[in-house]
Amino acid sequence: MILEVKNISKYFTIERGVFKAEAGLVKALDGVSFSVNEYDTLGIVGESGSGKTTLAKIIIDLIPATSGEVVFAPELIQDLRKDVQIVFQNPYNSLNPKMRISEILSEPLLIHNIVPKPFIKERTLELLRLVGLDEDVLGRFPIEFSGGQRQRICIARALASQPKFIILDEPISSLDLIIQAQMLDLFFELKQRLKLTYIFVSHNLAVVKHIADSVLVMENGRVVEMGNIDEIFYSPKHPYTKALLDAARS
Amino acid sequence: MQDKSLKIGIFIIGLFVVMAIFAPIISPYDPSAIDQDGLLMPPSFKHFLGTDTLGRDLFSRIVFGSRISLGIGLVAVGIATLVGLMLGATAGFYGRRVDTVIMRFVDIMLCFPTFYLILAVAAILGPSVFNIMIIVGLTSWMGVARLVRGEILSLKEREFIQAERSIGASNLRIIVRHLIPNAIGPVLVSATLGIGGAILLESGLSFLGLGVQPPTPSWGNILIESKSTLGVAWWITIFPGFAILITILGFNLISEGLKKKMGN
Amino acid sequence: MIKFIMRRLFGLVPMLFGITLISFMVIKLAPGKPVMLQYSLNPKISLEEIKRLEKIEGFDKPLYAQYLNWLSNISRFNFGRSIADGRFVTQKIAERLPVTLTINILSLFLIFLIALPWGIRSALRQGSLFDKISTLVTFLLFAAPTFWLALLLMQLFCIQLGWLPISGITSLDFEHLNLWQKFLDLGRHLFLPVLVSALAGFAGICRYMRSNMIEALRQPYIYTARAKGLPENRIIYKHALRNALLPIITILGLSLPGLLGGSIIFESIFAIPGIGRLFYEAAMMRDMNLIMAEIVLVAVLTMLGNLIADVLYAYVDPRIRYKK
Amino acid sequence: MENLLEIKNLKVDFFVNKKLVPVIDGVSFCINKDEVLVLAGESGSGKTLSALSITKILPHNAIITSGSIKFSGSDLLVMDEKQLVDIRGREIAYIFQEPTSYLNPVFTIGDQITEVIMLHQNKNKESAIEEAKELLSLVKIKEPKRVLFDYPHQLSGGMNQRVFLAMALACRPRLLIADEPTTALDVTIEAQILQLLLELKKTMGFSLLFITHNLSIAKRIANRICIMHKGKIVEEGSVEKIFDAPEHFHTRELINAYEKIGKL
Amino acid sequence: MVASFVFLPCFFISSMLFAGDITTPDYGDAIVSASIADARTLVPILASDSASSEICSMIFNGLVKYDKDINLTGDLAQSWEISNDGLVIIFHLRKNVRWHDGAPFTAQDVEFTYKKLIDPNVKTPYGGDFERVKSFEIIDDYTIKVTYKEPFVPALSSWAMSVIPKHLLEKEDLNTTKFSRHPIGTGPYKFKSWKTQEKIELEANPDYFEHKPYIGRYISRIIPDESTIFLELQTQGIDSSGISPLQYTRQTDTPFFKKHYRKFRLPSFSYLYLGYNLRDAKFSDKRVRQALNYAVDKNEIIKIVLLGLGEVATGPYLPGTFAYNEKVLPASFNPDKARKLLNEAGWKDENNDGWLEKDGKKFEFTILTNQGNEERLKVAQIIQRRLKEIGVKVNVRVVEWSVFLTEFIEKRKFETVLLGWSLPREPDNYDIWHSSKTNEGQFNFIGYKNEEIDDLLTQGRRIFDPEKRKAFYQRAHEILYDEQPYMFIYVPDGLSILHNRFEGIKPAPIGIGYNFIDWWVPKAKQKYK
Repeated sequence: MILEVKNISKYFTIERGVFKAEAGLVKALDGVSFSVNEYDTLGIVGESGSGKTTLAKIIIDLIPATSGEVVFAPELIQDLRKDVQIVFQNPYNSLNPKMRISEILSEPLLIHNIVPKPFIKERTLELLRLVGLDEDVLGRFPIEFSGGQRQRICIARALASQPKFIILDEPISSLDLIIQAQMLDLFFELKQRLKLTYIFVSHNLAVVKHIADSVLVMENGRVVEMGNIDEIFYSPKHPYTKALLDAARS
Repeated sequence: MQDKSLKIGIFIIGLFVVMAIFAPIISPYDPSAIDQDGLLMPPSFKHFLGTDTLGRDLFSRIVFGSRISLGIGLVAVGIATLVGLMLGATAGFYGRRVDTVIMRFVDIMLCFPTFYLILAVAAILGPSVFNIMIIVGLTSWMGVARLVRGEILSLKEREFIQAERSIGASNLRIIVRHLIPNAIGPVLVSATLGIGGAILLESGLSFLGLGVQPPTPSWGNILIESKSTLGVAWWITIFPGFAILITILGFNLISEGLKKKMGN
Repeated sequence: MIKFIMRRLFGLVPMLFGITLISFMVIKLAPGKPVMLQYSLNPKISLEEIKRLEKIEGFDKPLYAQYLNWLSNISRFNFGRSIADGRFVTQKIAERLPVTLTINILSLFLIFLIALPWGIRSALRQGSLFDKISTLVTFLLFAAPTFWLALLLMQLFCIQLGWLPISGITSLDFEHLNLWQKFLDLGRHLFLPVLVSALAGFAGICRYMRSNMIEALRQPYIYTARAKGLPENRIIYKHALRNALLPIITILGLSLPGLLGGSIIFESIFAIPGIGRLFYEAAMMRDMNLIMAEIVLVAVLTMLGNLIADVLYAYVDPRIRYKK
Repeated sequence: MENLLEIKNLKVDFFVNKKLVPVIDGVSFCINKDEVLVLAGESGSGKTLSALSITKILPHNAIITSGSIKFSGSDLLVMDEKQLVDIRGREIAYIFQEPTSYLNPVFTIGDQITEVIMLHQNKNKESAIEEAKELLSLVKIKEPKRVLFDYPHQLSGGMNQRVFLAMALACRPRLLIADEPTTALDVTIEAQILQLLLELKKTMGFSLLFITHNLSIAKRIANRICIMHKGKIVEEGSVEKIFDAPEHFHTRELINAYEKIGKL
Repeated sequence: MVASFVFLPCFFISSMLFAGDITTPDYGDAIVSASIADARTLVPILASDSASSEICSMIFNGLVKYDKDINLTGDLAQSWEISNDGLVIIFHLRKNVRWHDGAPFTAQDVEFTYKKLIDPNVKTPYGGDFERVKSFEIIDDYTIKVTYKEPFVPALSSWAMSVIPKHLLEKEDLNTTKFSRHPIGTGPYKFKSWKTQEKIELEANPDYFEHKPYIGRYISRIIPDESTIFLELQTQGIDSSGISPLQYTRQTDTPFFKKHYRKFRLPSFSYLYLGYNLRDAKFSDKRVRQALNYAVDKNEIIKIVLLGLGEVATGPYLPGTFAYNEKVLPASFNPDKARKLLNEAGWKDENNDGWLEKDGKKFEFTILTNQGNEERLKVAQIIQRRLKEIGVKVNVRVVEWSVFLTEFIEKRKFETVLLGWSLPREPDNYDIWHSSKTNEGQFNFIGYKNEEIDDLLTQGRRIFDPEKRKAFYQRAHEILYDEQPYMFIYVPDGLSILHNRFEGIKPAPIGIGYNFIDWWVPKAKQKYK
């Protein structure tokens, strides 16, 4: 068991209009608990506003939780920033437009000094080959690439610090179908080769069915159902899961 | 029109910078050489732009004046941009209490009558060129601070910053390598506009007798001296005013070009 | 709404306190004592005289005492008297306000009257000759030093053409004119000052309006408007313009302090009895009460300006006025 | 079945920094009365642009270089602006992808709907409001009276799309062009909107040009499908032909990806 | 600011002399004059700035005044006697004088003015002369007896101070009274209106004790900018104003000006000097000061800065008055002599870098002057260039007026200052040259000590006999020019311009304003109602 999430909640206070009057509390996450086993791929599904992205950001400690605890197995994960990485949804937004790809990829290598300085270029080439890109990518700026290529660069950056656990927050939702298929194959292959554990967040049930081992269904900040692929897709218990499946199949 | 305006702007400013650097070579006369018999002579072959009330060659004075006016413009805006960048970035990045404190300080400075600050400092330290640069710089950074804060606030939410944080980059590294390079664009645009403003401020100060002191020529004080000879010697008023106009036009064109270049 | 405004207004007090304290100290520490200036270097005036006069004015007390005394006075709205002529500071400012206000309001009105349509036109015909020329003109106006412009315009209109009077705001036989002639006379006197100060502000607003309009025309809802089969000018002047005008509203609020600011250079060239000149002389003479009154005035107006700008914007933009 | 709209050899270029870049490279297709034609393809394949060029509501830097668009006999490309204005909204209507950003944020829903009714059917304000209320209930919005006074940002994506539908169908158009109307919505709401769309098509009898990248939707609602790729129609045919016997390699690739992760 | 105002000619000195005239003058019209600054207060005893005192001189009268030949003559006082020991002055007042509000003018008013002048909580700067009065007695309504502690020659001229009405100001606090903006005086013009920073309007006083002034209205327009004043002249917007040397020589040569205006070149009552700080070792040696005097060509300065409109100054006395010693001639421009004198004083160019040195230290000093005065700045720059030629390095620093006084003059923190003194008609300048007047805040800030000068000055202000006074001051003039505590530079000409529709102007040593009430404008040429 590589990760255990205990009773995580997250409340936002919303201000009414510009007059900043207190107007109420939004329960983005309300007592979410689950655990993930090593080398497993946990799919998290739910509609927009169900709190799945907030959950992802809390797990990787990008935003603080109001209450509850995120515990990584100490023997597997020593440094959160090195061993756990995240890939975001919008490729156009996740790369610093003013930096060349070589600099973007060398950032994590420098921060965690994975390799001594002279070897950085060579290691970045390896990373690019890992995600199916070639050398002439290094000297160019993010603006010069398509959505799919950019997402591959984000993955390469995530792999730079040799993580054991990667959270994929709707990684392929903004890409075209064919490219989505290719990316899923890439995720699958990387998981085997580098012995990774994934959390795969998505609103697209078909994609989750294809890649995940077990699934967590969320609605308005609460976990309505959890189980392996077959239990969820073929014998769903919770009415909300059933409604999701019917809508996707109709 | 867009890349053209940048090219024209750089050409104009380049011209003036060259003029400022090679002033001693370009100007035919010593700018403070008083010529008893050459008082108020119209533009002629001997004096391209004519002479002033003390018989000094106007062309040389404008050429040397470019050093002061450009210097003040660039250095003052440099100081303002630097201070604005630092305070704006800190306020934008750390937010909450730090942000409110810095922003309230900005509001106070905005309400503060900079005129008296300039008066007080000019009075204490004497209105030397250097002091003017500092005063103008220290009283015009508020705009940049607000601009940078706005930029940083919007950039902070962008995913590539969260990605940097997730790979373990320190706050300082994020500010310096990621936030500021992306915020510098609009800052440059407003800075080039600010240079025009600083030059105008210097000529305004000269009008009040607080600007650069007459032994050293600046476009501002040449213009002020020309006020009393408006009817008789039109050239002393026209040419320095024209020089200021063209320089500020040059800076505006650069800022317009930068804005367009940054736009796409 | 009211709660928000009250909170912002209460925020003013500490700010005001901060500004006045810093200003008081800076001005007091700046060298040059007020009394000395007025009777300076006149052989008939001996040193003892000057010491005596200083005691009357209370300049010999320590700094903080003077500040606290000043603070207690203004809490009772007594801004004290001017050193120059012993008259109430508030009276001296009020005397100069109407002129400065009229000129600034007129020039603001002129700016908005011309700059807005001009900005819109150059946005609609982007890249056309008109747009190129108007950009050049706005740049030139933006770059020209105002007093240089004033001097040249005076030379042209008042001397060469002789259409307009040179300075002052009323001609000498003003009392004998009837109402309409009075109005005309005032108009002729104020024409140049208003024009020059409008030219200064014109460039900024024009550029701002142009970029807002271009931005609005690129928004997705313009496609919808066109798809609905609306005629072109309705798309522009109803759908796009309404959105482009929103940010202009905030400028109205932010220009409030500007209304009461008089440009010193401007007023001396046109011999206009405005606020700018009053404060320049006060500064030169270290007329403390007058300077502090001005600082309080400017500070309050700037903060009110920001508040009005926010409230105005919130009121005008439905996205802010009505939350989900 | 006599065809309502016939597009022949349509070519559209984009004006990108002084160079003309072809985006639509000779597209021809037709829509028959009461038919649902789906234009499917990946992003950047030119499907949206083809739809927009039907009534020439192209972005300012796009130009139709050749081709003809015959709508029940008359060629729209030849018409001048005045004639086109009568067609738009009355004969041919559009609904777009993000309803909230395609509705004007500073006008109420009521304003935006009555505007069309009053313009095309020159009715006065009261009767237009009445009709707007009917339209809103037609698209199954619970309290139409309240919604009339709401602003777009106050309604959910789904609700706004229903409003958009009401506005588009206000003048009983003969052709409705829907450009990825449900892509931005949640799965459950997407299903409701599609169902509403088909119902209205039956009751009001308009033909539908549906643009999407989502093949499962295409399969569910289309009579005929055109696959677009890099500005060309690479394949056209009935649902069965496209899904069961794709000929063009791109279509095959699409169908494979669909089989794998496209459907449940 | 005050010093620079002095440059403007004050030709409205209130000396009114009745002069008959052949053609009978017409009443009416108005004269519009321009002033850079607005008056501050119209309570004469508080008015220290020149704008206020100019207006007060039209509305009020003192007991005595200066006539056209700069001699004291009677104004509100018909005549006066001075006791031979110089301690007592008895004034006989005019009888038929009325205040503008009709109330009669009596000795009570003079006593009230005197009391207010020495009243500690009245903010008047002029109390000094009147504190020397031992007793002030009213003999009857029209006779006053003033006794002094010790003989004080300037006492008589101090009674030129305007008299203020007792019946109106008795109960008022002079510092804040409304009177300051609505004055009631005895003078030739009554107050009509004052629009702050715009214009002040006075109208002729029909029952003025000499005669009703012919010009109906006197309007003073406030135009803060000199070039705007000149533009107004070009459109006949104003009738009279002071003008700069440049305007006098070049800008008013046009046919327009010749047709509509008349120019006047009169002595201005001021002189420009470079004061050395005598405590500074560099300037303690007289030969050094004389050398610097030789090294600077005063005529060149006058030619460039005043365009020839001025004379070389040789001492602190008004040319043409009894105190001025004609025999003292200005030193010629002689750089070689200057270098010789400097060598004698030990200044040589040891490392021949072009600058003189003495025991290692370069001869370098700063000329300090006040901001806002273009002429002085030009003079400083010319001196700078001339001294450079004899190896003396000069820096020029300009400082804002108030700082100039408090930080430099008062604290004696300067090497040289370029300033001007006004030359009152009364030659007594005890406060500037007497060695007792050197401590802080006093006007002998250069620290000049000379026993003979001290003695001459003390005598000069005690003995009334003009012949004796003449000898004292002429001797003082000789010593001062020889010792060169100041480098005396020039006495500028007072330049003014007046619209030529005014008749009855007779230029005199004191200026042209002394007979202002006799000026008149022929009906045909009258411009204003």
